[in-house]
Amino acid sequence: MSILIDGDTRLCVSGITGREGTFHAMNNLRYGTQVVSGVTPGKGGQDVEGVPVFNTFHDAVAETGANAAMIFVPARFAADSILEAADAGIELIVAISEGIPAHDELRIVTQLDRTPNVRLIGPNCPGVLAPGKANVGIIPHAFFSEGNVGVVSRSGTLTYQIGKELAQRDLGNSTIVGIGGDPVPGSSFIDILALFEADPQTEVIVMSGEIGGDAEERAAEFASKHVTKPVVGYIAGFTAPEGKTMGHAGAIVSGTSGTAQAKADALEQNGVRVGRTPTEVAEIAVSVLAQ
Amino acid sequence: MSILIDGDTRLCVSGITGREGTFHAMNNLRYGTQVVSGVTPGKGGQDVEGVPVFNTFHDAVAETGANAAMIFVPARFAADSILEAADAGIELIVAISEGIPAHDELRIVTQLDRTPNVRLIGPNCPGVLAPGKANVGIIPHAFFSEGNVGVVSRSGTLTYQIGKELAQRDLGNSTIVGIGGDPVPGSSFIDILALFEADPQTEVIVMSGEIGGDAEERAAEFASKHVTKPVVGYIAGFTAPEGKTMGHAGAIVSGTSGTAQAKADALEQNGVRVGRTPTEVAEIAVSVLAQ
Amino acid sequence: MDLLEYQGKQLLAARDIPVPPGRPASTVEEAVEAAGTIGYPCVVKAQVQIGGRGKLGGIKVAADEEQLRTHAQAILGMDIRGLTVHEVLIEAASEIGAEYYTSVVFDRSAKAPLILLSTKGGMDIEQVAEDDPGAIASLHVDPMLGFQEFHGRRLAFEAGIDADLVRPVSVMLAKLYDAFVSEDAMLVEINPLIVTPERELRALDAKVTLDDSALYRHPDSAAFRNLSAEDPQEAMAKERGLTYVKLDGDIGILGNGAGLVMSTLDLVAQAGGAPANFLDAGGGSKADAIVAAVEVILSDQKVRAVLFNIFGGITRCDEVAKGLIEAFERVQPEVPFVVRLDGTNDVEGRRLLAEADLLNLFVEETMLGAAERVVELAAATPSLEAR
Amino acid sequence: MDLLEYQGKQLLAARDIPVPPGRPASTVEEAVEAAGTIGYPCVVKAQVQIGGRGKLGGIKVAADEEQLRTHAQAILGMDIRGLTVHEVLIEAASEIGAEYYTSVVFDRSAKAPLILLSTKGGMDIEQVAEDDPGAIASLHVDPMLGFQEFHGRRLAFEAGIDADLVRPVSVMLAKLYDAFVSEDAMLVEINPLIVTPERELRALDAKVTLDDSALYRHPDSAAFRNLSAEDPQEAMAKERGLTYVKLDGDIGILGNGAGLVMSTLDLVAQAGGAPANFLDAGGGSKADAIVAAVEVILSDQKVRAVLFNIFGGITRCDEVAKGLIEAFERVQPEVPFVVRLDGTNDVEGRRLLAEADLLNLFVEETMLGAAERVVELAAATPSLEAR
Repeated sequence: MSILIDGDTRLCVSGITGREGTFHAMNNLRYGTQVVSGVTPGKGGQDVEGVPVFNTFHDAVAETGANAAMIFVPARFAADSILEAADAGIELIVAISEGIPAHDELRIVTQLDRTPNVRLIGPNCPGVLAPGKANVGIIPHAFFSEGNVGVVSRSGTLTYQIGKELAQRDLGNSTIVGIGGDPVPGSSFIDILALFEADPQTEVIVMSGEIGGDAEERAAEFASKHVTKPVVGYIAGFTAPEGKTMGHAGAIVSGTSGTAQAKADALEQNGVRVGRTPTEVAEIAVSVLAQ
Repeated sequence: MSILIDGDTRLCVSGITGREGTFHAMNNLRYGTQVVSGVTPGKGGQDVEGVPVFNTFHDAVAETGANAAMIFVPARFAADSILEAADAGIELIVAISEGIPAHDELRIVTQLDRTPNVRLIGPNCPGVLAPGKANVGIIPHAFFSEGNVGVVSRSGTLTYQIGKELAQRDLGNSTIVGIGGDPVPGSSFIDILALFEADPQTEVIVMSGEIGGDAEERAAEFASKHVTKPVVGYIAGFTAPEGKTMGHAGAIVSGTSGTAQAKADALEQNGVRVGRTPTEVAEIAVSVLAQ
Repeated sequence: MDLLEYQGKQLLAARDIPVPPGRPASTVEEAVEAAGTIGYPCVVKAQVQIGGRGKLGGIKVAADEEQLRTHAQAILGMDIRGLTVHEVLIEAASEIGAEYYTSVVFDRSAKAPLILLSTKGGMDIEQVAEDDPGAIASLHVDPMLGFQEFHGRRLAFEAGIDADLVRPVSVMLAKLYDAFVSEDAMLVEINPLIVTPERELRALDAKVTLDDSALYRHPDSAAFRNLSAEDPQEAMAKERGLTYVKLDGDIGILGNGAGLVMSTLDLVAQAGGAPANFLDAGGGSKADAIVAAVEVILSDQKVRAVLFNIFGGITRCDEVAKGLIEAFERVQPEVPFVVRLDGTNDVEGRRLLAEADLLNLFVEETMLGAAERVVELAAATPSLEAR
Repeated sequence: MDLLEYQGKQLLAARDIPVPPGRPASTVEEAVEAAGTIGYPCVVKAQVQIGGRGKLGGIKVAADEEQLRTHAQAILGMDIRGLTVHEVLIEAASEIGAEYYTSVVFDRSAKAPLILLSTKGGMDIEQVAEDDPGAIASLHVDPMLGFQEFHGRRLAFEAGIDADLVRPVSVMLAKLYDAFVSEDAMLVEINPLIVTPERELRALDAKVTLDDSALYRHPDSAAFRNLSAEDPQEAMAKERGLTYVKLDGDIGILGNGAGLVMSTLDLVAQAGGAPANFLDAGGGSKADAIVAAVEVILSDQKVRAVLFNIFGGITRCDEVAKGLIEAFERVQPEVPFVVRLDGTNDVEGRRLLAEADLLNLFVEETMLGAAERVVELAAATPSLEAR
């Protein structure tokens, strides 16, 4: 059993007629994901390689029973598209788009937190991959096979790196979840840890964090109280200077809190073993599973 | 057992230093209600006949353990005061103030609906009276004694009239709740019906409605499905011309829906006996209880 | 408060919603002057807030000044379903490509603003709703979230707006919603919203209802007046801060609290009488307010008898009695009064009335009894009109 | 984007928050001219976004033109903790009755704006928070509800604002919150917010950080520049749309994805090296972007070796290889490059690199191996500076 997505996921892609949108929608489709529809205002009635396109999410849901959305539109339109998907009754929204203004993110996340039965992953994330079942997003599936390691990460390519290191040690994944590096992510480490804890397929959880904010510290506390499965941690950004934004808007350090060291310490104090390199993370996962 | 208020109610009065505020706060206090504090910005540190006054609800809650609020400030300040009470953790807010703009009401009611553990009664209502236990508002307690009839009403003086008719027939009340006649009341008939249904003291429920909106129709449907106790209805406004606002902003009729006749029909179709005069309402209550 | 067409259009225009050039006029000369600045052909539109005024001759096109004078002369002062036309709107004539309908309504039962959009504009929307409900797209807006772009798109696509107008219509709906919220409106309706041959949108009519309780923060709107809708008694009551609605009967009614007053009307009707008005003296009615109320009630010449039904809560019955005694001194009413006082200080109130021993004033114990008594008395009394 | 003091004040003033009269100047003559319009005494303030500039000589009062010239001369071009002063703010001197502190911060961990208010202004607020946490009143605002009047009152009463200023401070907080949201700010801080002897409020300093992602809807703010904070490499990278942060070391780093790049820096540091920069080539890096990135990295004269760490997802490794080959042609780098390509089209990418047979370019299989290799190579290579 995977978390968030599986063979029953019926995906509608917002921005399916764009170059990147088409590319990844088709990629997800070829992987076996049920890509049932797309949304592009004004292109309703067209299709993208057989996938019907609608003007609105409401039409897409009504006509194709979509229950998940992937948001691929430019930042300027992404917040609106997310709200539209939620309003149309979509239960899982995976927002790939990056560059959504922080205040917009704050509003949509607050709004969605108050809307029952909807979950947002991202924005500014690589999506969710359940190897062997479905792929919603841009995670290159080739490196991942089905297995018992759940991965949750703020960063995309770093996730792939960790995934590859696991694969080289013959470890597969239940689900890989990129929660994104933005200031106000729709889902937090804690949300995903709770899902992995409840997922029978997952036997060990890898959690890859980075400097900035206190999401990792909170997750560490949560893990020690509510997660019985072993958690292996990784934190990027030990070398980051204070007060500088390193790419992800989230990754800004101010004072001592939010530094890589503070996060690694918090994790270890709460029983999470922390690898200092992606390689070491994979090695710890192997040893934990061998126990 | 009463609903909403009882001997454990710890009341904080917003606007306690105003003339009307002082008058009714003291009235409620003399009735036996625990009036523990008041709020008037800038008058923190003063007291009103021994009741301490604070600058903010937060201070009042922290210092006096207030769990209920009565809002007595002019309409211009009432919406803000309601939000402040909710923010400070007050669980029951009884808003007497009338004339709050409809859009403000819409915003505060929507906000409070999304805030757990807070209930608003009113605005533009006479309050809540639990005979023998507590009085929060302006309902003249002299006409009401303790008993087994729960009363919920959109109108103030009409409630007193019905209460007196019941009293003349030796019927007392578990609680009298004025939900107010504004366009967007914080609590609806349905909310109060559900509370009366769960209240062991209440054996019959009198529901007094008026023209406009569809609150009575909805309540009728709710009563037929979820209320096992007998409900007696009254509707004011058979003589009202269409399209005219009769005092209460709520009491405007447009088309056939929302007319007194439509409401009375809806109630009767759902098993609620409707009295055509306050006197008849009391008579029905007597006969229902005699069964 | 219901705004007149031109007042509503001023509100819309201030929010950048396009309306045809126009100016109100209350005399023929003003109309000629307005038309001079607007140009011919222009339209003369009766300013009454009522549907179907076109069919009743309240809208005419004038090709030149002569026609304009004729039409303005005919329409000003006209009676349209009981409303007198005090003003006309002189407006540039518009070429109409298509007619849409749109509105934002305060939907209290859904606790949210409701937006409607239809391509079947220019007619009675309730008729459209009945004949072809699919022709009206509608959705509720979460009041905390507010209007979002997707709301506009969804409405436009669902209503079947032409492709080239989906964006302009969406943008206009956003402005309309903004006007609705910012102006504290209970209703903002544009019918028809026309599409010109140049594919531009234009509000050809506007129906705006504002929330009276919010007028304090809209001084410009509060200054709007709608003379056509003002009944003389209602205007008088408004000036005195009373909630008064004129009705057709001959029994004047005063009570405290809207529900109680409505109930009183019903009881009078059940007793075979016909209420002349609804008058809520409100909470905490003081003597002055009672005097003012009596004056308003009696200014209606049809009134043959008056019923006072007071249940004191905040209102103190002794205050009401004092007001009534004072009113009798000042007004010296010629019609009988039935008074029922109950609640706070009722004993004192009744004592004061008994002491004053007013001519033609009858005290009743119960509401039912009072209603029956006043109907009897009215039947036995000629109206002021008749005398 | 961190605004300079005068830019922040312009933003605040536009929202009706009082600031002292002032004008920026980037030369002594401009300063004199500014002071002429403002009058003496005035203050010359170094425009660098850093605390404690006063103690470092960055703020001086000028009683007359002579003093102004001296101070402007001294401050313009000054180095304050590594930042060069390119502009000064010439501002009317304010009489200070009391100094408050206030700010609105984007608190991502609480998912809500956080407002702070304290009567202990004029000093380092983090120090106040440590020494006397009770002196700072704070609360979060529900982002859907927005700032309410009670928020302002509560902060003012809790902070112990003088009674006569509770209302003015509350009103000012409402404006500050409005500025924070409407301008898409991550931080708006006024320290000190002074009370003049006339009991008026005035923002004596302003620290504003705007959200870069939202600049597209704030063209005026996007045009603000902060020359003092601009490192030449960072400015160059920004022009080319790259996310680049200058660091102190000598190993240039390029990767795709912020997390992977940070991890790469960490691995290089663990291998004993010192990264010269953070450069995220981003998702879907195309050949052109790679060429631009190489130019930016090499424009730092300290760089002795460069590490390319690519894990292709959206980014295709063959595109990266093509870009690298083109960059080598154009730039002809004199320092060694270590390249690790993995992920989408990695085989093709490595094939292209092998075919091109570039001098000084070393391909590594693993991220760890690549980090170790680049550290070795850097140690063996003199920097451009040294050559």
